[in-house]
Amino acid sequence: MATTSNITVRPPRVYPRGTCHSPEMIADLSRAAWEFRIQVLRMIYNYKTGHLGGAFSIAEVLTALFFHHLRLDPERPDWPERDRLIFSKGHACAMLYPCRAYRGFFPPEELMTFRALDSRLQGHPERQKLPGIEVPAGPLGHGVAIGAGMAHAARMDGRRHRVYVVLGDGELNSGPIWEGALVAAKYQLDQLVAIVDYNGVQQTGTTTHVMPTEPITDKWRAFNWHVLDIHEHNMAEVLDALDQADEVHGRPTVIIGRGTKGKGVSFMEGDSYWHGAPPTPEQFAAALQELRKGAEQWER
Amino acid sequence: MATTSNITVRPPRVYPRGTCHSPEMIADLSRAAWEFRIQVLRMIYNYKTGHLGGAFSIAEVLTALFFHHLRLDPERPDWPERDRLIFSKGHACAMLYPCRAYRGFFPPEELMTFRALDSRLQGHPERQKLPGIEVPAGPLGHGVAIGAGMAHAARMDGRRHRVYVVLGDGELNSGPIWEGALVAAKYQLDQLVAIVDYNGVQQTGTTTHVMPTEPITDKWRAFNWHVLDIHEHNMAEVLDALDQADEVHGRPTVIIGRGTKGKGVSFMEGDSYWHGAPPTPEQFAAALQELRKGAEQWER
Amino acid sequence: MGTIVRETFGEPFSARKAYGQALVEMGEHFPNMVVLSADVSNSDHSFMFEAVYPERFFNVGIAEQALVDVAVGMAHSGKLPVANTFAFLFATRALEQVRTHCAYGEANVKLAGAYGGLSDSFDGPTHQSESDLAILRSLPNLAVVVPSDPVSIRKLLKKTLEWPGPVYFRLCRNEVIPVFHENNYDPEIGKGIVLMDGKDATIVCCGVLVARCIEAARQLARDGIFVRVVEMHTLKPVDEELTVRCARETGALVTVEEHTVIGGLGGAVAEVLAARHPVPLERVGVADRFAETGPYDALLDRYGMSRADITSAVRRALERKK
Amino acid sequence: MGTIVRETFGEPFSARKAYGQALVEMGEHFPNMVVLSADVSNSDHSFMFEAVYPERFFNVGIAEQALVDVAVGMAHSGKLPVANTFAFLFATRALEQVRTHCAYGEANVKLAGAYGGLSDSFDGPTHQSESDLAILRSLPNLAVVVPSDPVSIRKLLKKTLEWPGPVYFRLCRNEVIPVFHENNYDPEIGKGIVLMDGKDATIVCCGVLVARCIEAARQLARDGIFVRVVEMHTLKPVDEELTVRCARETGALVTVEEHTVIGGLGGAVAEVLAARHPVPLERVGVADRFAETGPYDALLDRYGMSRADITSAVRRALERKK
Ligand SMILES: Cc1ncc(C[n+]2csc(CCOP(=O)(O)OP(=O)(O)O)c2C)c(N)n1
Ligand SMILES: Cc1ncc(C[n+]2csc(CCOP(=O)(O)OP(=O)(O)O)c2C)c(N)n1
Ligand SMILES: [Mg+2]
Ligand SMILES: [Mg+2]
Repeated sequence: MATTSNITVRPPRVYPRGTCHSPEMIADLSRAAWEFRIQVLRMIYNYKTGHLGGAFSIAEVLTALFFHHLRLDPERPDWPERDRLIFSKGHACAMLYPCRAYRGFFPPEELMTFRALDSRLQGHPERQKLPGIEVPAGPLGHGVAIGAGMAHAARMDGRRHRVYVVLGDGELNSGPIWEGALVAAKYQLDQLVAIVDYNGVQQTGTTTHVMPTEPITDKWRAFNWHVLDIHEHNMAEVLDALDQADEVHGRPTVIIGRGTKGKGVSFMEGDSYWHGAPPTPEQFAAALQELRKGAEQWER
Repeated sequence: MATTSNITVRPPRVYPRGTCHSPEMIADLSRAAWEFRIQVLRMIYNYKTGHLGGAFSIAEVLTALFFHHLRLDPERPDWPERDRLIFSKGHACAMLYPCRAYRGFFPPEELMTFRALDSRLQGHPERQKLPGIEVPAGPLGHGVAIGAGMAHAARMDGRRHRVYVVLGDGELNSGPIWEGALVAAKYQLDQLVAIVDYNGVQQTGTTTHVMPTEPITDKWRAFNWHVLDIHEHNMAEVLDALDQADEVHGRPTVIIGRGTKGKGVSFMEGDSYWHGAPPTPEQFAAALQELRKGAEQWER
Repeated sequence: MGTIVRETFGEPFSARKAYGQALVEMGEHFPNMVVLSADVSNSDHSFMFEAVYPERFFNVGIAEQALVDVAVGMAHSGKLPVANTFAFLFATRALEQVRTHCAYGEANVKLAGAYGGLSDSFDGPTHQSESDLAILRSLPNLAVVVPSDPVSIRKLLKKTLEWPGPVYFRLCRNEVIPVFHENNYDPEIGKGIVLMDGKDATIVCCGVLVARCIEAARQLARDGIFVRVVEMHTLKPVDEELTVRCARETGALVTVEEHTVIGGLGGAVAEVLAARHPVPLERVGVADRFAETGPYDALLDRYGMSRADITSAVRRALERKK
Repeated sequence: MGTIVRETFGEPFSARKAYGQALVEMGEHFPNMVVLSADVSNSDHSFMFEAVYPERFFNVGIAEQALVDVAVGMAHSGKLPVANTFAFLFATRALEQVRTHCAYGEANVKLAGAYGGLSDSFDGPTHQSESDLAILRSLPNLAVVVPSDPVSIRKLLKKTLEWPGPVYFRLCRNEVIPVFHENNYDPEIGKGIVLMDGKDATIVCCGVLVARCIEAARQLARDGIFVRVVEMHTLKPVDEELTVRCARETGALVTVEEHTVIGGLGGAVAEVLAARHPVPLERVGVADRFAETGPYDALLDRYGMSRADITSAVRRALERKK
């Protein structure tokens, strides 16, 4: 059943927080994001189960976080001073796993066990199984409030680490998100940053069709968050926004990352069919080709 | 235990929807709102249990609804064309009961059984017990989504009746409110009107202290509601706002009613202690006197 | 009696497709029926209803609490709402809405819980529902119904819509084995059905495991052990009389459910027995833990619901009779 | 053994005040302890902790889902959070958060459920919690503890904080009767306590009804019926061994709880008996319905938990032994 695990990903370098965003670094990270998409495609194709669309759209953000912005130590996944990543849109974990694996948290060889019996790579992340997973995810709507709790605990302990929460735009339909948003603003938790994968599509259609989200920046501003509005597939914008969020004081920050669900494969882009469907062999081949082109454009 | 039921309330006339808001009508309704406060004070003092603060603040709004704006038939509480009232801040039902009783839904003599064993006037409203109660209330956060369901059903049936939802401002902390707000806006439910008793106090303190609500109009606007901003103890403003909401098309309306928790009794106003505490005999007497003065000022 | 169950089971058929088809069929029977989903209509298959009755279908987005409350508002306005989302979300995220307004407020909403038990196998434990039956069975005024095969889904959905109060209707995500003869299977809410007779012990079961129980009973019969098999499709109100009769007549019971052994069918039967006629009971199900990601059948086997688990539970129950 | 229970009960004392005092005391023992409430700190009495440790107290507003999730975030950051709100809100509104993050994610959060059972008597059925024990007992990995008097609240709160995983700790709103001798009462989570010995039947009880059970047992003793009384303060993990021993030694059991007779203490004991040692069981509690508004004691009596309900359940159980 499983195709053999032919690892093709060349991970990027790790650029510690503070590294100047050189063109080389941007190219390296951008290329890696495309290669991670290839890895994800293979993982989901392997057992014909998993969520492609929302994994593809979050590639640049996760790459930027893991290979540049987050302070982490793969040798010590429970290092108390680590930055926290709450991957609230847990269904898209097919992209989380490669980023963690190539960042050194577990062997990339394990990636192809995704969703198999006995795998540590559960269908949605499980913290007891995989080192570095802060909290389980799957049921949408938790990230902001949990992040608020972590940011608050950090402040109580006088720790400077930061808490990043990755949300879906459909996920913002969910009431608990807004409860968490109020709590984080009340306590002025400026160590907390939420990133919305604003890809315009949820499970059964576009957000316009299923549940309109606009005016999105007004919503967060009215809940007293600082708002940054960027293109999430533009690595330079992602890196800059993460830096800018570090400079905000007295309130949490949300980065609205405007992008495309299924990013990178023309026939998947913007189509909710690809939220949770696995590709056929032909679709797999076609997708692979497009993703390879995407990666190549960043080769230098 | 129970004091004898000395009914002192002189109910206002019923001014059908469309009646011009004459000074006489405004005075009559305003006076009645104060007298209902007296009734509520007696009811809560009787068994030393119930919620005074949030009942006092909603007096004018409920009086305006029951004696003017709502299309109701006390003889037929289940008349299909009736306007619906969803009293989402159910803890304040001590004010709902007198309005319903004096509007003819049940004998005012029953009011003094509030919260007694075997009473139809349960601590929070129960629809099976009391005619005219649309849904139970108590757990906060339901009104908007239930109202959306009712407004939608009305539209499907081509009925023109309207759905009014009364919310607390602390209640807006609750996630389900914002889920409902999104749904109502998606379906452009202009038969739905929410009224927020924006009295600045919740159970354990001011909203500023417990959970800041500002900028409140921005929040609702960002959720695509039409917003009206009024003083909820000014009967003329309440009546006008309800009329204005009838004219809004293509989106639901929220009326932010700025007012005072515990309105009418100086030592209760703005103090969260009076959210749920019953008065001592001395406090009862003092409160009664102030409320009587309030009513008298509208005598003519 | 033997004619309720097919001699040879049918080809596996998608339970959710069977449910979607049944929804469409009911749409014609019940003109006031409306269907709601919370951005999972392609999972729960209510999209099939949407395709035929777009004006009676509502997608409220990823907002399960609003899903139930909107349905409540519609129910109190004369509609007959069927709300759809994952079983675990009714049992947890929207439970306060279910309790306050369906159970206490008696809003006549039908809650169709998709992806029940371990059937959302690849999505893992958060999306599986190991405790939904225990949770929903504990609420006053709410009926709990678990159909088992495509025929059962269709017939019980109709009964559920006719039932005068709120019902939790628990569904499976995957292909299931057609067990029943269309013409002879005639379920009533609140009445268990004797599918096979036997004198040595009784298996009381529900949901997709009914097929496995029949197979287990047939296998035991080859070894000279004759087991009665009862489909208890309604967990609430549970059929007390039939349960007591089985205890009296067979002396030992085994419950089989795709659920934790705490509080669900096993709990319901244990309560009836303790109150009315104590006999040995073995409870087959998940051993009070979360499962994991993997193929559905493999999970059922690994987490205690294999055919061997059923037969050996029967043997243990027989042993305890002595 | 007799010295655990006072010969003469103490004067009624506010259970929530006892809890607030215990919270403050624990604040000193556990420096990493934090306390959260959802705009009901004057109901649940966590305001007493706030007064002493303002920097370790958080009021998240009327947002029970955030309450649990914020506590989860803190637990995973090395804090020991005690989250406070009404029992029914943990069991319903915030249940998905409890299941996903405390039960499945094993976040070490202590959930203190205020106003348990019918104790929020005047606020009525929405605010009472007739099903919380059944609901929370069905979740894997979560312990369920129900203290009964002021001494028990204090001692079990300490054990709850020491317990290595999440715990649901169910409290009462009102004045309760001090039953235990401070020095002799030494509860362990997961271990029932024999409060009175007897050979004819066993009453297994928890919460504020323990006092009534002792009174009932004393009264029955005057009629020559000798009942063992067991405080089962931990519903999960339930003390199976003690339950089986009581079944074996006394031959009939009665459970008494301030909860529906479905799925709670009665359900737990019924399951143990069915699995290990079937004997007659009578379950005293709320008869699967919602209660109403009124004085607390009047509700307990009217809804099936009077002293007479307890003694007659014991008599019925004895009758069934024959
Ligand atoms: C509370 C909850 N409801 C429903 C689901 C099922 N579900 C999984 S993903 C998804 C759509 C998510 O859309 P979005 O947040 O936009 O994510 P993305 O586009 O990034 O995939 C849904 C409805 C869930 N996981 N949790
Ligand atoms: C979901 C929920 N959480 C908590 C409570 C307890 N409670 C009852 S009233 C109240 C405060 C309400 O404040 P607000 O909405 O401002 O009402 P008002 O000021 O009009 O009394 C609280 C916390 C509840 N009834 N429901
Ligand atoms: Mg999206
Ligand atoms: Mg208020």
